Amino acid sequence: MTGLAVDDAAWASAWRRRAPGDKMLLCGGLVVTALVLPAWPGSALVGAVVVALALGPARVPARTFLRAARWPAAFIAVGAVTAVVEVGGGGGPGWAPDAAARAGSLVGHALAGSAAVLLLATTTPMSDLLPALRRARVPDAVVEVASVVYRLLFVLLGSLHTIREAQTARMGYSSVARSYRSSGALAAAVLTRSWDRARRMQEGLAGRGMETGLRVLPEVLPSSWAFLAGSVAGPAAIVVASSVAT
Amino acid sequence: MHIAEGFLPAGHAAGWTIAAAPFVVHGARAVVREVRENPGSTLLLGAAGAFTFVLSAVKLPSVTGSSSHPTGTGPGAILFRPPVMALLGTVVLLFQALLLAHGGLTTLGANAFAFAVVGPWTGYAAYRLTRAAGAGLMPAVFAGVALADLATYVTTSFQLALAFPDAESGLVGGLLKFLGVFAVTQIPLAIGEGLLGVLLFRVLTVNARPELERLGV
Amino acid sequence: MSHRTLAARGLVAGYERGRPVLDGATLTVPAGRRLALLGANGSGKTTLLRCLAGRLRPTAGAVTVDGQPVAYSRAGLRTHRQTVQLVLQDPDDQLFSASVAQDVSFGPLNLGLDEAAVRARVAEALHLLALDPLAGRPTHQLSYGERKRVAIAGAVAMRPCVLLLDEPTAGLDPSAVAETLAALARLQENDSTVAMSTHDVDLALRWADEVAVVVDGRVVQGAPEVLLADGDLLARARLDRPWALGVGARLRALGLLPAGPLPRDAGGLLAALPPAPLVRS
Amino acid sequence: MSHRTLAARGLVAGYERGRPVLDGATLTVPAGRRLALLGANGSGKTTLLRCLAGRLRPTAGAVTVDGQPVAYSRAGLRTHRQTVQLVLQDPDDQLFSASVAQDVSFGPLNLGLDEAAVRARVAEALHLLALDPLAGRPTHQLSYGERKRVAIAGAVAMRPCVLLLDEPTAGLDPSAVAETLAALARLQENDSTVAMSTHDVDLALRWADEVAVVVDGRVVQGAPEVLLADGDLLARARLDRPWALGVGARLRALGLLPAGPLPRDAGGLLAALPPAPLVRS
Repeated sequence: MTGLAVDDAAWASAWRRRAPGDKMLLCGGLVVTALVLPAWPGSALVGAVVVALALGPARVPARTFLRAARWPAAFIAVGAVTAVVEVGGGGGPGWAPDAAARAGSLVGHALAGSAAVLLLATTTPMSDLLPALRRARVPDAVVEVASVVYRLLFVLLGSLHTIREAQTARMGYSSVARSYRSSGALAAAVLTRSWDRARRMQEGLAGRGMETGLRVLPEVLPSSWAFLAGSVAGPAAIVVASSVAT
Repeated sequence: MHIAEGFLPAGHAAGWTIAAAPFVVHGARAVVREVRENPGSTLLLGAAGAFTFVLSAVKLPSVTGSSSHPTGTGPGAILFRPPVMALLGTVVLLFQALLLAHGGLTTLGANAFAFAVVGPWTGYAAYRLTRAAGAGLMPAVFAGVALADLATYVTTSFQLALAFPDAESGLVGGLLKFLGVFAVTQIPLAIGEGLLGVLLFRVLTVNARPELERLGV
Repeated sequence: MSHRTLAARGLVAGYERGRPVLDGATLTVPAGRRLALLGANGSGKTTLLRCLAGRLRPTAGAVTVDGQPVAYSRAGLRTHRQTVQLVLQDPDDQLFSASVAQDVSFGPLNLGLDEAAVRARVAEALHLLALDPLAGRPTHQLSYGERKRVAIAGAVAMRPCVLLLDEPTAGLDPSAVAETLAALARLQENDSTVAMSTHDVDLALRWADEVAVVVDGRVVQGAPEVLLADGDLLARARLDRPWALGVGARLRALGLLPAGPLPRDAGGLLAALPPAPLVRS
Repeated sequence: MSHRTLAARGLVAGYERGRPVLDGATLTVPAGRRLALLGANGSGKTTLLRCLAGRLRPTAGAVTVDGQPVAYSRAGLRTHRQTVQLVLQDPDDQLFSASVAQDVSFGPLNLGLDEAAVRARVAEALHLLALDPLAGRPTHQLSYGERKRVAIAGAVAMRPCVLLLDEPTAGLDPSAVAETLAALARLQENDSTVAMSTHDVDLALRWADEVAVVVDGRVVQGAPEVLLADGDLLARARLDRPWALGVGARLRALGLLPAGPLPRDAGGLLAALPPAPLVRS
């Protein structure tokens, strides 16, 4: 499959049929909570709640969630270490006086925030989120371009993988110089494919009456009062718990 | 490297969002105008955005054996111009945040400023200046694409330094630290992305001359 | 929606290296009958379909619906597209939306229908193509055969009087071909006239009421059992003779088949042949 | 280059929604014989071919060449790729150079051959695929069938011992199918063992020395006239019975066919049937 693991998880999630607005409220609340509370215990609580929600009721595969979290984790680790290393003063680099506390705080906020965004990403397909942009007064044309990006992404990723596989089989990546030449040809092939696709799609859609835009009827995903209440109560409870603890 | 969700203090995240906004809005206006004049361009612009996303998934072969990914915005800046790339780049960053967990939502503004504004504008400026200096297409493409990559990471380093100045030496020290970690290591990769750009355009000049002419390259 | 007769008279269209792909093509898609458009790759089948669907304006000749020529004005084309829909071979050229139901809703929305009417059309089209279980699935997770049927559903939701399909069975396995043909039969019952292009002569013989063979930029139209037995025509068109006609003719000459039209497929042939004698034990 | 025996034992590979696509697949591509790999879309034919070509590493089981298991090291894969080449179905995802000759030269150049050797290989591959007149043409100007043959030529230029083809005839018209099969016959004579996947049972019956049917993640391999007459197996594999076997069996029961293997296509059947009685004038 040429699918992206996070996208596959979103379409298969137990929360797929929940209203995107509900999930945005929940995850947005958790992101903000993770950012504004002290890392201990606030962000830690947020992180725990997010992981519990993702692996529990939302039924996101643990493997997908953890693998996706590796990317932000790598950045956060490198970034946090760099932030707390001290280069000024004499005697070369050393740790800042409060390095451990600062790094801990930075890592806590960032990991919890990233996890909360990942919860949204692994439960809500892009195509459910884009209509929300329209409600946020982003122009239709922009939302439509974004939705075409989403569809063509998979078509082009499919081409990318197949072409690269064909090049590899014909020894196209057997040295650095060959790898460069193959990658250049690969990029060019994907770009020209994307142009051809767009042109042919244009004809296909004109045949279906396209005149001004690419309007489609979004699915009806009803909002749940219980979920909304939980989305407000959860972060609020974390705020209370955090302030009691500190 | 995209700045991860939650890494920037709230004030910085908001500040960079405000800084990127005019460029992205300007790009959105350009896109709206283009689509109003020619409805079919929605598909071409979507294809350009999808290509930018996919280009950043191409593994950049590196001499050291490890490999990294290009930013993907340099060729787009030359082909589709920086205003459009400001918007497409932001859309791509949103997709990267939500499909690949690269970057984040509160840090989208900061990342957009580096990847979709400074990178494409620097790259495009380098491309135009190199051409104006009488150089051929390929040296200009190399300069444009490599500098778009490098400028992106210099900007990221600056953003991080501003948020986390060095305890002793302040902003300058912080900048040196983050440049050392995020930009200096990027120099070979920027050269790599420049080379990839040249190879890409070399194939395009043979395979897709009419398209290049239409895009005014 | 009702069956309509779509026709082309003397079409000249689609220049390639200085020569027109179609050079005086005339054909009729008779209301309510199944027409198979046969031709080798590159013969001009797709060009002809694009002309019929109003996507390509011929440089000479006319396309008519129930005898009325198509007007190539904005309004005329709008009307024509509501009457005639074309589904191209590659489904990825037509599916632009993330989910199946959303994609199918595109056409009806462009007709300016209200939401309830659009939802009804989407449900109807998905049902006719037996795609109901896939309504909420993402387009990019579907198999090739499923994507082909979604592309057809997108056209069907426009409720066309005539539905044209370019190679709807190419690349499909036997069970997917059977599903597609069953869906086309439901469409025909639902008052859409269906025509398809193919280079599969066996399929054309067993499916079509009439065939039209594209050869040298022109079209020869007639009954399947006549045209597909015409060795000279088939050779010019670079097509094979359907096995059932060759084998059937011999078996008839051998006195093994009853009078009447020759069987069109293996099932028909086996039914028409005398039963196997009982094996003595 | 010489015929080699490629085999797979107990392959488990290609997870899709938690279940492996292949789950204990075992098959042999015997040196110098034509193997047709049959299966419905989505049955795992392509996954199996990708494993055999070393493109996908199975999670269990082994791929062997003349009994030696493939090593999944850099060097091992390099050797394997020179032995086994795979051509996928869609030529557009395999052609990436501007002109036909350039595209075909990609592999030989990567092998580090000198210019003269590369030219010789390109000329040989183009000649085997009957593409010589197209050498200088841009790939995007070719017909679909021609592009498919160029993709094959690109693999042939690597001089593989075993050439695997995924649906080489899908979407081709009869004359292009005939050209492709003729090219494959030349390759076989030129000491490349050829195997292809298809869901066209009639083609498999007339082309293959052996067939391997992919069903429920496993493979059943045997003689075409045996496996393709096995109604139970074909139903499980969602495939049709070739018409020639059904019709042939009935005609044999009717005493119209001589002893020996049943004819495999229309030509063979007509040759085996008694001639038509002379028509009295």
